[in-house]
Amino acid sequence: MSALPWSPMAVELWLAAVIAILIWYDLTAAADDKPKIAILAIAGLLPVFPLAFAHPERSGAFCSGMYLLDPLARGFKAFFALTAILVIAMTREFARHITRGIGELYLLILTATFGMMMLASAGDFLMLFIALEIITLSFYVMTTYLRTDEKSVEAGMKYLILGALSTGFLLYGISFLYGYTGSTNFAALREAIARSPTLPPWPLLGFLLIVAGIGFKVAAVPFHWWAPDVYEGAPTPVTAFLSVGSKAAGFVVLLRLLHGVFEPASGVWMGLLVWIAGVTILYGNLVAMAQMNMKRLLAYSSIGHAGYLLIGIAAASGLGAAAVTYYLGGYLFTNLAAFLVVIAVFNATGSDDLTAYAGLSKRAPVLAAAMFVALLSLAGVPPLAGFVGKFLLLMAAVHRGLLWLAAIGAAAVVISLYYYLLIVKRMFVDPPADPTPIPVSRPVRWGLYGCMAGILAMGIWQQPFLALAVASVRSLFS
Amino acid sequence: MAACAVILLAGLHRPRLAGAAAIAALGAGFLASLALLAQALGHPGEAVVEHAVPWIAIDGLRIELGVLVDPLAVMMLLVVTGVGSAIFVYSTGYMAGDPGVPRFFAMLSLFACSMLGIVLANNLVMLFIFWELVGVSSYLLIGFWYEKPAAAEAGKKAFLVNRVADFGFILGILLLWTISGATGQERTFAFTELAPRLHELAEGGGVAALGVGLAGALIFCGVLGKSAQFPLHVWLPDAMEGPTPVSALIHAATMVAAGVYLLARCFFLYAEIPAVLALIAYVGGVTAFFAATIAVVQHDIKRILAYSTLSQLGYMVMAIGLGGYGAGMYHLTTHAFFKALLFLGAGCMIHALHTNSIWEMGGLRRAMPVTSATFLIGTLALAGIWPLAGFWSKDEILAIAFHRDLILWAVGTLTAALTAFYMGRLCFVAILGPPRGHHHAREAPRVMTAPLVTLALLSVVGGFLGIPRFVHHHAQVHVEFNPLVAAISTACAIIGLAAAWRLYGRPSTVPVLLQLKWRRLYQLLTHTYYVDDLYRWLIRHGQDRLATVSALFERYVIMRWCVNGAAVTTRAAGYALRYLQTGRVQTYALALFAGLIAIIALMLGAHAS
Amino acid sequence: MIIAIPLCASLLGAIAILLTPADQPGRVRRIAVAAAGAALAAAVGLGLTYDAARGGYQHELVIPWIPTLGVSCHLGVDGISVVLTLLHAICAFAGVLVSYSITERVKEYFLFYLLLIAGVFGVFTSLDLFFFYLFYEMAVIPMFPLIGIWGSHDIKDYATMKLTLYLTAGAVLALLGLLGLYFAVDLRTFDLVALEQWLAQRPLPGDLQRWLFPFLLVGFGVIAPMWPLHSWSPIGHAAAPAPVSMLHAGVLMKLGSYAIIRIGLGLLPQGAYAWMPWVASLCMMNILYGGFVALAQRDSKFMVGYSSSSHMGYVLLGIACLNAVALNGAVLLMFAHGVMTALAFALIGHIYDQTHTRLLGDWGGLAKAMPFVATCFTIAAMASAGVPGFGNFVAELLVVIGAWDTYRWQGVGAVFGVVITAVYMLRAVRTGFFGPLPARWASLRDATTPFQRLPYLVLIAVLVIVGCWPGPLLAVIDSSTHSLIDRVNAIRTVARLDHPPSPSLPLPSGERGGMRGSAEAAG
Amino acid sequence: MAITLAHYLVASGLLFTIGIVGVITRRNALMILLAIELMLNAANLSFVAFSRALGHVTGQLFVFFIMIVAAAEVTVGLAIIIVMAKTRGATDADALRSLKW
Repeated sequence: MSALPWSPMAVELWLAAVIAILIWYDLTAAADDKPKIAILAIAGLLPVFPLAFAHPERSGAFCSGMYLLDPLARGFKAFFALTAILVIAMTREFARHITRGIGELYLLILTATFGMMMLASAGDFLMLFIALEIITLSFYVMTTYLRTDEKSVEAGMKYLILGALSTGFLLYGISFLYGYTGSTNFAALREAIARSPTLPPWPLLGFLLIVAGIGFKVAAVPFHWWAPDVYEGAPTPVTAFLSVGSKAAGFVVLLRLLHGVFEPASGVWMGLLVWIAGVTILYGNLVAMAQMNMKRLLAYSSIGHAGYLLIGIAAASGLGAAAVTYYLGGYLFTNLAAFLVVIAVFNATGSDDLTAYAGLSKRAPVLAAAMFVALLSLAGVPPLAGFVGKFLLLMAAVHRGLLWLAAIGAAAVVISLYYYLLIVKRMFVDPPADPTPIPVSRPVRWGLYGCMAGILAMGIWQQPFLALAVASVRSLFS
Repeated sequence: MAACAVILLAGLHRPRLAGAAAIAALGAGFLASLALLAQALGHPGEAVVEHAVPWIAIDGLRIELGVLVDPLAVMMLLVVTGVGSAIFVYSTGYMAGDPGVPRFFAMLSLFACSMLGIVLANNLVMLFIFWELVGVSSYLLIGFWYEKPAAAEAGKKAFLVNRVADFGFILGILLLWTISGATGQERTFAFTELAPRLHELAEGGGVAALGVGLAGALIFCGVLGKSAQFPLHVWLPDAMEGPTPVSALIHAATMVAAGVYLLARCFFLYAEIPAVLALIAYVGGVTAFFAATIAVVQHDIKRILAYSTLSQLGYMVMAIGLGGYGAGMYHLTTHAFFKALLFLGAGCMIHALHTNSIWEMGGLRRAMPVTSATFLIGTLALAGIWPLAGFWSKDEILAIAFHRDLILWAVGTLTAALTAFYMGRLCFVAILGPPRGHHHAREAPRVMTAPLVTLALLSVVGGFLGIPRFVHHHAQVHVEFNPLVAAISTACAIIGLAAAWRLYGRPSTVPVLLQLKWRRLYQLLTHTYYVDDLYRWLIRHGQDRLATVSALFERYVIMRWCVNGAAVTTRAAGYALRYLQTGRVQTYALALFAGLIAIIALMLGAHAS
Repeated sequence: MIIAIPLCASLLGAIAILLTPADQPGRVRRIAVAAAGAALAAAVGLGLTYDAARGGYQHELVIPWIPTLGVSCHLGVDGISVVLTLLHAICAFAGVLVSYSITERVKEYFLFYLLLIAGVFGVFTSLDLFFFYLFYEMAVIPMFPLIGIWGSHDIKDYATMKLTLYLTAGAVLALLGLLGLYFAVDLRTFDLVALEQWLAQRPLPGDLQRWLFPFLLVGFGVIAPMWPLHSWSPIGHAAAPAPVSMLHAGVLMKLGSYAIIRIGLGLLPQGAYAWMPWVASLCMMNILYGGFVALAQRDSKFMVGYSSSSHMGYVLLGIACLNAVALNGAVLLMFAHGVMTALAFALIGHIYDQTHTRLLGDWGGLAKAMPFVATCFTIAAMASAGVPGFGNFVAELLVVIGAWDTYRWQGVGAVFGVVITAVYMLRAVRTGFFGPLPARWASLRDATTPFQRLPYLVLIAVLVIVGCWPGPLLAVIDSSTHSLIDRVNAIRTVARLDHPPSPSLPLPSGERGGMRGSAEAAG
Repeated sequence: MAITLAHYLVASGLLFTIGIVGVITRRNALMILLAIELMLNAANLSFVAFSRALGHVTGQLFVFFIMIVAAAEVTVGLAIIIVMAKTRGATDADALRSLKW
């Protein structure tokens, strides 16, 4: 540890302090003041950005390799902070549907964020496990937050059972790897694997169990079962957080493990990942076509997006990793914009059904425009962020000769465009069931503007973002 | 110089100037042509002007816009501008009061311009361009009264029949172009360059000669359409739906003559290929006879003239097919005079009586003396009565036929008799016969009769012009005046006229009896040998059925099965997969576990192997 | 800098419209006209300043964009694209003027319309494959709302979805080909000019070229539209509002053939050489089959739609011939057909706006009620039927002459196609415009004001000028097609030695080995 | 017979399997939670066994954390079951079928 007042764990320490203070505030503040926690939480998250990127020269492994502070970790800390800020802003819009304990919801968001930040820095399975559980436990509670809503409770229960099951897989897999190498440290593991890159059966079994555990997090087929039900049942901001934050967290781990630790054995797992990616893309996009509930549709579509992201993992190259990072960045703005609109529409109509979106362009042009941009970006239409992300992913696939995977990805673009455009059609062409205008509050409006700006910026002025993505993943391969 | 006329006219149809401007322009063209004639007479046998500017010049392809004025072109220019001017003048009277007059003259000018373009063109592509433009303007002019369904149909038919013919024409041009490269030089479309090369190739024989023959036959396809030769003649009678000056200009004097002109223009080509020449001659002969027989039973004055035109065109084509290049052009010229005269005369009658049927006319000799007189002159000229124009030119053709091919001579002579017969029928019924109908006929205004008189004059003296000697080709067949042939044909003509007088000169039941007696034949003729019906059947059962089948294939095979099928299958897959998500958390756990086991088994299996 | 104006003017126009309040349709329209006008002026300027004697790419403008991937915003035109840019500018300008008939949701309409225009300009002026593809997709997507919102009610839902999906499917397929190309060349750049120069020196292995080419051919062939991938197009035309059909048929379809020329021929000559016999046969289906289907149509827009796919067959044939004359013809036909078909759709739109029916049989005798429109439509029909005096004739003549040397029987088929075109076009004119005027149409209004007539007159003037005086335009086109064909032929003389020109399927061999580049792109 | 690492691993494997079968077959949500605890304990057993065989304590450290997390998970799980019992009046996992397809 350094003698300077700066610590490598500055971000986590700061966040822990913020959480502690807000717990105290929540306990003491009057009921009317509790919503202010949102503002305070956002204010508390803002310093994360400078802290995450401070002292770039002092990167490396700390706490005997448990804690890594490399560009990947730094980048994703900023990513999670941004996600959390937007989710908190969303939650404020959603707060009217939450009867009790709104302050604690914000706190749970913060603790989950805290877990994500730890996860981004995890350099040891122990750290990884703990960080993951912090996230998951927070999400179990958040999912069930609408206590009187049957759907919310059902979603929470399902998430808990399946989540715990996958934790079991993960742990069991870790134990095998531990038995094989005698260490839970990533660097040590990598060395051990580099010695025998074909992976003997025991560590291979452990590896597969771990993939299952992380695959569960990112909702990859066949570990995706929870996602549609939980996405649909959870409070919308939580769904948004799950779809962006939790998924990104899973991909950080995948990047670290597959592109870092197990990179020498890529010959073993590339084929598996190609299959998983291909099936996930197709499954998510095909079933999304058949959905009538917006949240459920976005859930399936997010399975599809996980499949796309897995292309980048499967490519097992610097380009693939950069593509994953870039894609996640674009996905953040895009998906959060979409869920913000979902909340605004739910607030006005009380429904998440696609029918509620009929004639939205007449009722609330801003919402319709934002949804339009978001959906097109999800589909991968230029000049939006999603296009560049998909472009990079397909590039990575072609680069490694994964032509069939690239072809599936390309075909799924068409499928996804179909159901996204059906929504566009509802919003822009169909007549509204109820022509009264939907009021759009200023935070929502500005939040949407911000997201759209992000989507467009990442779609048009790609170089700075790409440079950032490339820089963050570079440490994985060095 | 003459190109100026072309450009002037081309400029004309845009600003929609009225008739005066059009006449002035064409008149100027006529004067220019006269000047050219003077020049041409000074230098017999040579091209007077040849001048070209590049139109498309890219590597491997050079197409020029050029002017080639040789005696042939000069003669044709005179016919087009001269007869054209007369018809233009006439039109101002005929079309007076029609709201579409500016449009009419614009199109008429476009037509004249295109026609001159054909005449002056120095290469095949340019000729083809103006050839097509002639087709377009005739389409527009025939369909001038577009509200009349028959007129609109007729215009369409004319254009499409010509299109079919031009299909062959352009292929012929391309083939010729390709062949022209066989001598090792750059390929060319220009007439003056083509001629020597083809001669060289034909001498060489072999594949090239075959190609030349094929090209010649294909180009003749174009002639079939434009000059309305059998079996592509069907458009011409229908084209009578257009205003009468149009019929006169297009279907008598110029447009249909374009085909004959093309034959003459490409004579250098045909001179090398006797087999195709024979084909041409027989097509001409068949058309001449075939059309004349149909003309015998027509009732519509313009249709009679139209079939007569067909028949006369058959003569011209036959003449050229027999090698009588000069004779064909000679007949073309004289025919232009008297057929224009006849059409314009018929136009006066129609104008006065508002009917086309000869059975509703009659007694016009007194009511319309000028028209009647000139019409009679035209009739006699057409019938080939000495000393009128038709006699000399037709006789020259028959003399050549007599010399070359007796069968065709017989056909030609028989046709001459038929011609005299149906024209006699027309005159005896419509002009000399008793007045019928309720119309109070009046003589046409002077602006219409003046052209008639001019043309009548030309029909009388046209025979003394030495055209065959003026237009000259080294390969042409030239025959001296043959008194025997002349006597026979004149006799036939007189027999024909007499027969017409016997049947129609006075009230008689004989025609009706004949109709009943030879009903089959009569029906065959009134149905124009069922050629139209055959085409209609072909279109309905060939073209339209093919179109319907294609459309069904499009709708069911491509759209429904392939495209929509793929889409529906994909969507169905989505709906089916949806039910995997049962909602039972334990099913999920089982599926998750099963998936994991499957992956482990596969991976360990792969590992073991 | 003039090169960026068409693109930027339309993009800025779109942004300005976005910022204009929706309740000021007049201002929105004026902005759109100004943007399209500026683009037109710049495109004309480009055309005039293009130095045909020098040839090659001119007016180049390079802005490094994504150096990591080798992407730069490289704008520039050669003789082919300058002509197409001009075409697009003309159609876009006329389209914006015709769009004055749109009265519903004006702001959104012009926003999407200008985006569409910008996308197409982008494709024609980009010399970077990344931007090429980006603008290509960008041009496709606005079609969805444009047809979906303002289209004809009976078929628009189906048509617009089909169109968008179909075109996107083609685009992503082409993208795979482009990416394969990117990694096959050890240059790691998307810059077209750099790739061209590199490949001229070190052509890709023949097998790889033959393996990559179909991706581009089929991908871009969808929009071209090559038989049997054309079925999105006629119904798309039919459903779209008139100004959108104008751009769609006039310009959008040309993107495909342009891409095949620019990328397919330019970068993969040997692949092109191997596959072109197939294209030549398929485009026969376009020409003849498309013609016959057009003949069977009762709906004016479907008819013109199938006619377009039939005419694009000539363009494809011209490309397939791989000789300079035919390729010149193909490019000229892209230009001429674009103008002609834009004219036809604009006129049909004018009529549809008033009669609310597209069925030719329901019209009848309209020449009486709207003589100006009828005249223009007849002109369009004539131009389409390949009558001399219009650009189409010159172009089709060149294609046929070119085909005559390479694919003689296809050339004959193409000539026959002209006959079919004449049949259905004249039938349409006859049914729709000639004959007696039904009483119910007595109150129809013609295009009377100069402003209404302006777009039609502009288009007709262009057709006639090109038809009568094709020299200058051809010189510009030829300056680029020529060197392109020379490059292809340089390969071809080599190819002829080892691969006889038979339409046999090239076997994909070494598909992965070829793709796998040695250098890492990022990382 | 000495108890080797293999024995421990087999035992842990059995435990894990029993856990999974429990998760899949038991109706009651409480029983499912218990089955999951079995799975976690299987992991614990294997950690401890490996730790012992390898001769260092990392594995045992891990086990401590697992136990803590398992406790937290059960806590949350029980809370959710209570809420579920309140809203639906049942604790059967089968009853959770409103979210599907």
